[in-house]
Amino acid sequence: DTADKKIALSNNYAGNSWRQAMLRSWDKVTKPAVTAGIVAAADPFTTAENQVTEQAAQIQNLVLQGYNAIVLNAASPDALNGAVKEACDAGVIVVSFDGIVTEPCAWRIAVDFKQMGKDEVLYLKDKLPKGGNILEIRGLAGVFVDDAISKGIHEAVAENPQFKIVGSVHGDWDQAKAQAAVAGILPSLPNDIVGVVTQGGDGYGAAQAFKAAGRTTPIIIMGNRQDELAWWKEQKDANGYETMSASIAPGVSTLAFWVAQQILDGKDVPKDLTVPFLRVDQATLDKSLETTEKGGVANVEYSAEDAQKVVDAAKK
Amino acid sequence: MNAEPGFIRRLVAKPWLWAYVAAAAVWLVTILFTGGRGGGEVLTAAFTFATFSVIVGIGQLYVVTLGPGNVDLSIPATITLAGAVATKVMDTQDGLILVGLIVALACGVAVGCFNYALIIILRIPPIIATLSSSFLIQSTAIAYGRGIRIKPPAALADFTTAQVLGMPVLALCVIALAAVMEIVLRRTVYGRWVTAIGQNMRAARLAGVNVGRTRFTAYVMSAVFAGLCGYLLSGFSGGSSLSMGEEYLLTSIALVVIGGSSVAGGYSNVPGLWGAALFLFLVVTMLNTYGFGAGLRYLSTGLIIIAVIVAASARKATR
Amino acid sequence: MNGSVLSARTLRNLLPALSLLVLLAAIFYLQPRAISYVGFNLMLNLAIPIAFATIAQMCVITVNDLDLSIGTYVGFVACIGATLLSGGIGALPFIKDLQASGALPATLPWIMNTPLAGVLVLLMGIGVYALLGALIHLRNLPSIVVTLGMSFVWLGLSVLVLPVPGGQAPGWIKSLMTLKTPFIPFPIIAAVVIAVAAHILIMKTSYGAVLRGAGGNPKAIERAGWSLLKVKMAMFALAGFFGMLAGLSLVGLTTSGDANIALRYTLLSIAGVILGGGEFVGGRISPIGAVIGAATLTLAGSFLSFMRIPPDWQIGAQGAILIIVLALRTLIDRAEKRR
Amino acid sequence: MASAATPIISLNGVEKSFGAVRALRGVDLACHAGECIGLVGHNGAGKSTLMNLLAGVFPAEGRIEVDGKDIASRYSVATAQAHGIRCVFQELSLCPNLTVAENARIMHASLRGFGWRKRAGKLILDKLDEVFPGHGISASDIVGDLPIARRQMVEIARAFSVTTAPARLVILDEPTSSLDAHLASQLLAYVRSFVAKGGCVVLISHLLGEILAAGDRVVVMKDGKVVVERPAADFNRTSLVAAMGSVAHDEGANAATADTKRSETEPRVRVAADRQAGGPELIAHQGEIVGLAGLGGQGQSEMLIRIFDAAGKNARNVTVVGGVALVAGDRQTDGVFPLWSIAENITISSLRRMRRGPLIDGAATEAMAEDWKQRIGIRTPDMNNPILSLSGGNQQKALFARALGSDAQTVLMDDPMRGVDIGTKQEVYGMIRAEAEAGRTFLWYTTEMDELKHCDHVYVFRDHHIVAELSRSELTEEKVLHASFAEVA
Ligand SMILES: Nc1ncnc2c1ncn2[C@@H]1O[C@H](COP(=O)(O)OP(=O)(O)OP(=O)(O)O)[C@@H](O)[C@H]1O
Ligand SMILES: Nc1ncnc2c1ncn2[C@@H]1O[C@H](COP(=O)(O)OP(=O)(O)OP(=O)(O)O)[C@@H](O)[C@H]1O
Ligand SMILES: O[C@@H]1[C@H](O)[C@H](O)CO[C@H]1O
Ligand SMILES: [Mg+2]
Ligand SMILES: [Mg+2]
Repeated sequence: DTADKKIALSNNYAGNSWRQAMLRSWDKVTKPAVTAGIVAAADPFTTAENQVTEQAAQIQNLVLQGYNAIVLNAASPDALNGAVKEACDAGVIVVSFDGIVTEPCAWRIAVDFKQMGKDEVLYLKDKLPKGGNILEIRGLAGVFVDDAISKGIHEAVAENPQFKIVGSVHGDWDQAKAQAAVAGILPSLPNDIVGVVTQGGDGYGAAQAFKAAGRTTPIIIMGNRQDELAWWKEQKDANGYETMSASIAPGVSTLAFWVAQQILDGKDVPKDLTVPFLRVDQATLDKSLETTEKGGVANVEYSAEDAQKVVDAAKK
Repeated sequence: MNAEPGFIRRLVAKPWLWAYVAAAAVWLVTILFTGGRGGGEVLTAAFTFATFSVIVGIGQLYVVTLGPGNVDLSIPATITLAGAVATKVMDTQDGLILVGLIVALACGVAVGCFNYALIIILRIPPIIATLSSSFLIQSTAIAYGRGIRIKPPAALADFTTAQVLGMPVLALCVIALAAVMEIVLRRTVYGRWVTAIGQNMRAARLAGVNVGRTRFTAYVMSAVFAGLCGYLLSGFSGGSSLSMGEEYLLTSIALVVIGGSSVAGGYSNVPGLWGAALFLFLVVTMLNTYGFGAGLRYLSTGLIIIAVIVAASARKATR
Repeated sequence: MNGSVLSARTLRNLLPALSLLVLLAAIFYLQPRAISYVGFNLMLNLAIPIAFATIAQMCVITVNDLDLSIGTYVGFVACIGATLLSGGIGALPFIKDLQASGALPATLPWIMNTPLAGVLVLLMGIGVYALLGALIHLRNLPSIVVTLGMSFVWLGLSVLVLPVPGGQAPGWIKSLMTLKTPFIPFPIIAAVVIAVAAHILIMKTSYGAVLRGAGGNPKAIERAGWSLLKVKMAMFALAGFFGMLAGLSLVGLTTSGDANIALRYTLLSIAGVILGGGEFVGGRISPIGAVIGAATLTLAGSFLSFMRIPPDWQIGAQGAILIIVLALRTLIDRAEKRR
Repeated sequence: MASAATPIISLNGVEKSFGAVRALRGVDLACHAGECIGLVGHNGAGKSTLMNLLAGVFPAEGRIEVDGKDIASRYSVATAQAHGIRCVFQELSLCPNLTVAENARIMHASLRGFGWRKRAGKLILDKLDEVFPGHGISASDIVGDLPIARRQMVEIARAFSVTTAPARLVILDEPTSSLDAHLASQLLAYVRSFVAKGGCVVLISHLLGEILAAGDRVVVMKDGKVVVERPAADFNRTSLVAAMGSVAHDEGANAATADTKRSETEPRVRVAADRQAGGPELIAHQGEIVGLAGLGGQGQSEMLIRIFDAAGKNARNVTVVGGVALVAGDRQTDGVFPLWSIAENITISSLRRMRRGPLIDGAATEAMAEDWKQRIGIRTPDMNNPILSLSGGNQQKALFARALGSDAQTVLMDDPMRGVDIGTKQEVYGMIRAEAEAGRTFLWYTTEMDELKHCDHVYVFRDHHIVAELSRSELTEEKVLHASFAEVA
């Protein structure tokens, strides 16, 4: 019974649509849970700036406030270990997701970002068996998600030498930034770019940059943002444009919530859980776009039962 | 040196020259990579993106000119707020373009008034006042739009992406704007007042300068330009986003100082902004083109900035 | 007349401490158990690196300059602390990759595992700071641009050292930073030691007077026969030194490094100096005030978290609290003037 | 030690140029122990430059001998100090953010180690007690909090105080410009006793009375050269002025003579009487020159600032009709825009009426600058040169030009003649008189009795209150001094 338990969400950044969708999902799922008396509280907290130190302080404050569990989207996989360890020592359950932490006392709900990168290249291989030149748009330097996705992409390209990465820029998961970076490097790139591999939040910017440069639009892998999907659909309707889209579903925060609740309930939950990333294909595009709100991200939210299934699968 | 014709001597004496020299050098190195191919397109892209930084750079420049400690850190948040509010108000309708512009500028006016109220009524140092208000503005933007990306009206998108002969129309407009603001700084009473305050606020007051109104106007102007930038940027990049202003914090300050204005205030020039904006964009492009990884890219960017400022100072020393 | 000038000044000097007390009272009201041994440990241990960074920034502000690179420098030190300083060159990720791929043997010669490499690099960091001071003075450069450039340099170096967050802080730093001192929580002791040490160094020593004088009237210092070059170098080296302590204490708390770990320290340290009663120009600074300013900023975060603001407004509330703390000072200041 | 006949320092044919300006064109000067050299000359004659050279601040061409040895090539501030050569510069050289004691330490490198602060405090206070008895300064005062006169006193005392290096030659560059008559006489008395004990002083002043009273030898400079060098006893005021190249004006020739009855009309400036102190109200009518007298720093400047701030507003207790302009005395903090040219500094207050459309009319500002260069005699080849290239007195003239050139009906003058040479002063007095006759009102804070004689009406300040009101016919030095010192007397 967890009716008297309090769960907090510690979030390091709220400045993009993915994070906003994540916070909305949290609200949507936890509010009814609180009303239903499943837990006593499920409060979200966001730091003002995307900084490890600020989040470490936030975690410490949450411990002081007597939360029984902290659901954590971490600014850094390692640098919060000190604060996480202190929380564990104080008897607080820590469940990390998306931005996971390496501290052994915490639970991790990981998405295989590396696999996501690989899948992007494999999709291109499918569509373009002859291969060709591709452009890579990376995320924020020094953050492990960026490194993991990029590693996957490069591994897959190494395995498929018909592809060649002719340029790599950092778009910081921000479409305006991605647009500027791509616009800058495009003129120096060969004319026959066949694909753009991305990390999410940057596909639309890339498309704009190609359009502004007057180049034919290659296959740009999208990142599930509504504007990306909408652009894709527009192209699809106009000229049959085909691509794929993948990202972690912001609703993973709700899975983390249920996992934390189950641990508090005394259930045995393995420390490492993996969830698949959410992928949108040509066939599922229309439906995904329909269910994604304007300015949001394609999403799945988890119920207590969904969470139970994920846990059971991991135990096997 | 004495043998030089007067024109060249005057040109060399311009503090903004080095920003352009650096930009040109970086451009040459970039197109060296491709053997000259794509040089024009790189410039087009540079002008396209420099435009937005220059718009906010002008406002920042006026604020920085007001003297030590004066800086506007709320520019990014204002860009975001204005972009969000404007796109929502326009709601993709071409007929509402003007309304959207007015709303975006009004956001700027409100932010500017709020900033200056903190500075003057509560006597909070500008750097902290504008930082604090930027948090409030960011929250307002989140609460207002929750990051909703609404497409800009088609006419606005077309205008912000239009080109003539490879030159972005918007860039041409902002070059004109920069020229006007340079004239305001040098040749109007207001500009002189700003510069006077930057050198010695007390002396300015005692020389009859209306210090309060002049500073107020500068802070409002900075926020209004940020609002304008947010409006145009959301038109250009297909809607507003919560993070759209982020990069303009460091950029706006960097433009002012690399452009040859004094960070201590009292001595500024607008032309340098364009040189610095082109330079900053081209540096990133050059390093991307040469395939530098993030680490080396940051490192080189830093070293290049320092090298430019040292080179500019060498010119001053030999003058 | 003399007496009233003096008391107004003392009161102004007391303002930072006063705002801190008000904040503590508010925290106590919201969350009584925060005001306890454990509570202070949790709320204030991250104030230690901020306090060091604030003192570092203060050194630079003393001579009328501003360091926009302190945040990335602290991050750089943390990255070095989590790699070279704990396991020597062998602890660098790319060496480990080489080992994993078999290009390097699994056991490395001792010279590649000695933490001395870390010590050396950190000393070089301080040296770079001193050189920056010299460069800025000799070329009469605006410090803001130079340090803006340096912020990219440090960030680049950090990313090169640690492309992905990771590494391990040396054990001795970790245990020092989590020391459980009797009765008084370690962060409080540390803050007092930092404040007193910096106060003695800058406010009490005879050379400290020269250092501060160089901010008040550099020409006068030069005319009295002192070398402004040495002063600038000394102040920047001090900044590098305190920045290093900030990075080391930070990595001791976080236990591992991250290039982006302390970007925020640049603005925080400036805010800390100002909250502590320092001024941007004229060499008017207060080390004790700066440490109090750092503590205030840290506690402001706790206060907000205890307030349970709706998510949309959590960021804004941090702005509001900064405004309130500073407005409080203005009010007291005004009341004093009216008296 | 060299013999008494060898000068402490001697300069032979030294030259110094700042770009195109030849500030010194071959100067010879020897300073001997036991004498006070009075150095005079018009603004920009090169006096300060020469003193900077003596103090080792910047290098020069020529021969510099210290104690008989030529050390021109490696002469520096440190060498100068080691040989006991000290300088009180024209522009104050204290650190405003430090205490009085800490400022003493800046000068004396040997004040270090445990307890240095106490020793520094004692050193400076002892000297202050000696030079300016009853100075009212404490060692822990922050210099920036002190009024300018006290700052000047601290700097003077610091120059005379001795730790390891002796004080053999002390250069005083216009030390009395911010001191009132009382403090100035204390200083001159100390200078005499210092010289009597074998020290040497170089005293620069535009108050010729001081030079004649304290100097043993007078050196007159003109356009970067020493033109006359003779014992002080050979001079009187008139001959000294003649030697400087100005025609001595008959004392008070320009001064108002008749005691005009105060106008009954509504005054331009009215400051209500202080209710607690009960003094008179301050009134200034159109065309009047109103003096604010008293010792230095008794609230006169604050009164001017109050009036300045009240202009064009509904201020309590202060009514001001029409615009005001102010001539700052503390030009570093209140007057000069250091990054600007002379022309820009002069025209800043008049820009609003020199517009063509929205833009400033460049021709008009240039004309105004040139006009004032002629009218007030600013010594510069080009008004577009930076203001800091001007000598101190010439900077002050530029500030005068700024205020007189504006269209303000009332001009406030905050001890404005600091560092202005005697010839120029006479011209400015004339200008003020003429402007007053044309209807302008002047409020003039001055610590010099001679200047009060130009006023139609005088208010004496003591401890931030007006304690006496004297009309032109009532004005005597005794009455002013009496009111200034009432409590002491
Ligand atoms: N004595 C002073 N020293 C330094 N700064 C001052 C001084 N007095 C005022 N200021 C600064 O000058 C600015 C303007 O103050 P002031 O009240 O003179 O405004 P103002 O120009 O008269 O405005 P307005 O005419 O619109 O009322 C303020 O930022 C204030 O902090
Ligand atoms: N730093 C400088 N740069 C350029 N010119 C200078 C500089 N310092 C002094 N001068 C010029 O050198 C000349 C001598 O100036 P100096 O200050 O020695 O005069 P002064 O006799 O002390 O005058 P005053 O009585 O007004 O103080 C002046 O023409 C002045 O403009
Ligand atoms: O944190 C999120 C996710 O990691 C996503 O994969 C990319 O965008 C970032 O903002
Ligand atoms: Mg005013
Ligand atoms: Mg002089």
